[in-house]
Amino acid sequence: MTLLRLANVEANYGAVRALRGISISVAEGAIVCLLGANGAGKSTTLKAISGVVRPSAGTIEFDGKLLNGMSPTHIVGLGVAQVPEGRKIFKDLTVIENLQMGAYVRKDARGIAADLDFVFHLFPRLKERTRQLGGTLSGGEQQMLAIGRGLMAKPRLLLLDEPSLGLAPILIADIFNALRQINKEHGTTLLIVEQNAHVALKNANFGYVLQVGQVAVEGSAEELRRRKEVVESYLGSSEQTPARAAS
Amino acid sequence: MTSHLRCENVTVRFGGVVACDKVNLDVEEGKIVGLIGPNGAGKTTLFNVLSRFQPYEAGHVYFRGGPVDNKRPHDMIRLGMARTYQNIKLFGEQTTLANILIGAHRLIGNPIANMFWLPKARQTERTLHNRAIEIAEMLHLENDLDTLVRNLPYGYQKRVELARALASNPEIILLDEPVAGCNEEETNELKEIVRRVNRDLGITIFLVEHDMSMVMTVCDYIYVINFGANLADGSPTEVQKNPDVIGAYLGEDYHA
Amino acid sequence: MGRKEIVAALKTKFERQNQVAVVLLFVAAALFPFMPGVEGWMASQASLIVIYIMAAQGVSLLVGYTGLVTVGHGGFLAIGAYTSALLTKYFGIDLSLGLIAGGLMSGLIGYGLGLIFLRLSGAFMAIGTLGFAFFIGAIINNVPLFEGRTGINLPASRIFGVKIGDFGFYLVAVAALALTTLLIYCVVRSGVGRAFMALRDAEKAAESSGVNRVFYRTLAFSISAAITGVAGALNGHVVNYVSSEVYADIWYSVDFLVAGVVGGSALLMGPFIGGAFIVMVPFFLEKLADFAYILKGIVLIAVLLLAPAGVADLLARPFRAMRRRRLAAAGDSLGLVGAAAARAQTAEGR
Amino acid sequence: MHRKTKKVGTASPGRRVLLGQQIISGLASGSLYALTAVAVVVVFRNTRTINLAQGDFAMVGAFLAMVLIKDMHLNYYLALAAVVVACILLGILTERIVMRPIADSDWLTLFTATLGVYYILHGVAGWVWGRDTKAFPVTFDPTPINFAGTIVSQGHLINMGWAIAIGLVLYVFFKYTKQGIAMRAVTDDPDTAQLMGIPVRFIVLLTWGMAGFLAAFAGVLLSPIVYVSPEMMDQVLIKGYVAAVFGGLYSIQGAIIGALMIGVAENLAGGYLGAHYKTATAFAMIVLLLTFRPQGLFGIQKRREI
Repeated sequence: MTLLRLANVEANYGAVRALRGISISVAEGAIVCLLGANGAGKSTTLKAISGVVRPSAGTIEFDGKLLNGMSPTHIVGLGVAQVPEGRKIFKDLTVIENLQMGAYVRKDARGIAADLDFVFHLFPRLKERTRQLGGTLSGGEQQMLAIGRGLMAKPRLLLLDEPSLGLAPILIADIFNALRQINKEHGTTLLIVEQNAHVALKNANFGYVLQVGQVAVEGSAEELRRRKEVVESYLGSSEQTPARAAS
Repeated sequence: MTSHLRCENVTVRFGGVVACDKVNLDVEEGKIVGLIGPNGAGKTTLFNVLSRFQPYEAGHVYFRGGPVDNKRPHDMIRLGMARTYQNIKLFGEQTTLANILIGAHRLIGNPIANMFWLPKARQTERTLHNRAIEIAEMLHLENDLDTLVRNLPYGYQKRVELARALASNPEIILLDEPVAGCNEEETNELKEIVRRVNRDLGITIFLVEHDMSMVMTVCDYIYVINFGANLADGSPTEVQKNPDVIGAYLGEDYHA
Repeated sequence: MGRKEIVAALKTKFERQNQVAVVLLFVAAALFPFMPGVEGWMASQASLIVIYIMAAQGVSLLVGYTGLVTVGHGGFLAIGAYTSALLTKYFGIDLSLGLIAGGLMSGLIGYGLGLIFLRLSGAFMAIGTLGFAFFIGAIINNVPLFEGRTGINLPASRIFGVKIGDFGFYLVAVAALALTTLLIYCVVRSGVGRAFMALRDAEKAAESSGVNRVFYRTLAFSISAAITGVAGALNGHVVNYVSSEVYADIWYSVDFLVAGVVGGSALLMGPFIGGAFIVMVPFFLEKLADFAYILKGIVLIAVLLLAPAGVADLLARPFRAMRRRRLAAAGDSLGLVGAAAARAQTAEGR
Repeated sequence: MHRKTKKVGTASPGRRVLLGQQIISGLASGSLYALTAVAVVVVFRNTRTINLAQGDFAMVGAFLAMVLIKDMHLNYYLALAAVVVACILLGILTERIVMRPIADSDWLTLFTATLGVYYILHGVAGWVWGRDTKAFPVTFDPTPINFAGTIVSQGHLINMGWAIAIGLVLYVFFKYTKQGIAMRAVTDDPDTAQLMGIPVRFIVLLTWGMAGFLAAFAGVLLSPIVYVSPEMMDQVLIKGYVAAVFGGLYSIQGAIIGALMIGVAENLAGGYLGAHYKTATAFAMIVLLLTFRPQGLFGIQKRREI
């Protein structure tokens, strides 16, 4: 069953036309990744889903409901949470307060307590630091906190924007292990934006490669790992290599 | 083969995070040199180091062999270095012409004389004006000279930024992601302009760019950094084939 | 003739029209005392408007063109007033010298304040300048030289040795305003003005274009303070009396800012409209001071909501649209792409 | 033109001043400045607005209290409660009617808009209640208490008690309630707060409500000291700004410490240098502070570009 469907979504980001007709769909329970070089429109896609960027054309449907024009608060309430790029931890809030803010839209105290336990079970290091200020955590811990904060909204769909950004390879593996665990144990659907195509494709079921605001390639993770367009979308096509370089 | 802009073991720290770790690079005079690296690799930080916005705790920057560690941003333009910005920093409420003229600021002479429109200052103003128009023509902006910059399409704004940099009569221009956010057509146009600036005006160009088609087609030489440190350098073909570079971009041991 | 030349010719023509309009305004202002039925007190009241316009010009140069905020120009008004007053009292100097001295002293202190507050921006700058105005107020209240609330009585003004009355004074004030207007016109059109606006719109880009932030910020502060200082010197002589009762009042500072914002601080005509507004509102509502307050507040908020660039901008819109149409027509007549012409939202008329 | 406010804090008896007494009455004035300073900080850090109308929220509150107590003979605490509600409404209305439509404007626009509100409230108060200064009914026993040799006015003690109580309420609100934490989250990063589903607009409304809440107490508690007039809060407001800058316009604790320091410093200056220097002290402090530590005294870095 399709949980999220974007059809021909266009959006502007300041003066830039960031999305030029994106169509993707995410099946319930899947891990889907959006790949592509910087500026391809990956982050804008997530922002459009969360309602922070208003699409200028196209439709975004979640669980059969149209998200276009809904407030971010409403969208989070429906069960779409986001872990933003660069973690964006509330630096002056403690770890526990950060997690509470993730659950802002919820009212079920018991469910919140249960999810808090799950987050601490997933990331025991956060439990040791509940009273510490978010800004004093290390990069890896901040990423864990950001994911935990996203989970506290009890999302059916969790959007992750570059969870591996700036992390050492060993930490990246930890983070993705946790993400797989979330997917398996909670049944949370994941839509992950990644620059690190290798890690993303190793963990995802399906992937889309964006290029200048459009879907350039799509396919199962295994298939994408074999396609050379993926490499080219990052490093440019070698056919284009100019004669000038020799001069 | 002379070095135009060089940095040696530059290290920058933000709190506990090392943004640049003993980075070395050398921009050769008259060439187009590129700097690439994955997101968060420290490219913009390094760029800010070179244009002297960013202090660094170790290392040196040399301009034509002379140290410029103690220069301030507005000094660099007097040495002949101009730059552009990743997220366009134009004077949006002013016209294209005014924006280009600001680029020529270092040529206005005595500001007090200029302020009172003394005869010599008027002469200078006229010269600057004419030159600004010439630059606009070269970048195909001549029909938008009196348009407010914020009303211009994105690709035009990028060109105004370049025009502003050119107005200072620079010897080297630092371009921070000149085609970010541009469509294919705009990208191709800018590629051509960058080549022309380099070839016809003999201006050295150092650029940071994510768009690989741009980097690979216009650059003579490329530096790659990752996690704030040098990863590789070489000609575009060399860099493209370098397994370390592929790994840095697509993940460790990515087998294409 | 290509489009470029046509557009340039049109722009020169528009500019001339602008200049002619401003000159006519000043001629009309100079003829005011010679109109039948005009009495001395009217000239004094008109002088007051001129003084407010000038002070608002000082504030607007800083706020509108440089992007720095000041809520402390009442301090410069006081510095100008007391400098000229003390020189007149103890050395009997001519009004012309008094105005120059007031401007210079104010400019000098403005330079110092600009240096002190170099690192401040926005809210911090506002609070700092407010503190400055209070500080000046405390000094003129407490240092015996300034004679506090008792105040200093001044002899009747003399210009070039000739004693002048209300009418003469008014003409001197108009002449001084013409000079400050010319100064601002020159400054904002020059490379220096471009540097000011560049710092306002994108500080970093301005710096990397070679604009020395320290130099131009302090320069802007000095010119702005000097203009308000001249206004202060005039303000002392218009009633031939200065006292801390008047000059320690920080609400002057706020009034000048309001004048700039209401009129439109980035337009040459802005302070004229704003300054007149600030003087005229309490004048017409003298018996209803509280309504004057309410009216000021409502107008201020209405301007911010409806015409954020000020009333002068609102009034200039139809003219600008007309010019744009003519420029576009000039482009079309040469078969130029319509898009470029349609975008040609020009910024003349400043 | 229009500023005849009595200086805050009681005058010292003669030349023989007791240091302890000066300090305590300074702390008492300071704790009332703190109410304004905290409101200035809270509004600024969530909306980038320097609220010039903060003092007038309090002034309107003081007039209302006076009417309720003197003319309608309402119980002091009931009157206080009514004033609190009225001032909160005033804050909320200001946000909804004036500030929200221009919320995305530049800093100066927001600042001058609150100036407009200032003018309107000033005018309305003068029109309804008159320009002259009015006495406020004193609700406590005016005889001072001898406290281990230091003579302390009961009014001072009561005011300090109130200030401490309000401080505790704020502490609990910011530390333990969901909306309080959300308010801090919005301060920290409004964009991310929005992404978490926190309704930023509502939080901003709440912020202005809090400004009203603090103003109500500032107005009612200051009234017996400065008396009631449309200009009663002008000086206090400016000291509130100065105190807020001590915390870099960001830190509540910094603002409170700043307010207490100003209260004590100006009282000492008034006692030892002469009453004239009392007001000048705060401004000398601000110019010095901004010259040497523009980011505030307590090492708080500026978070947002302003």
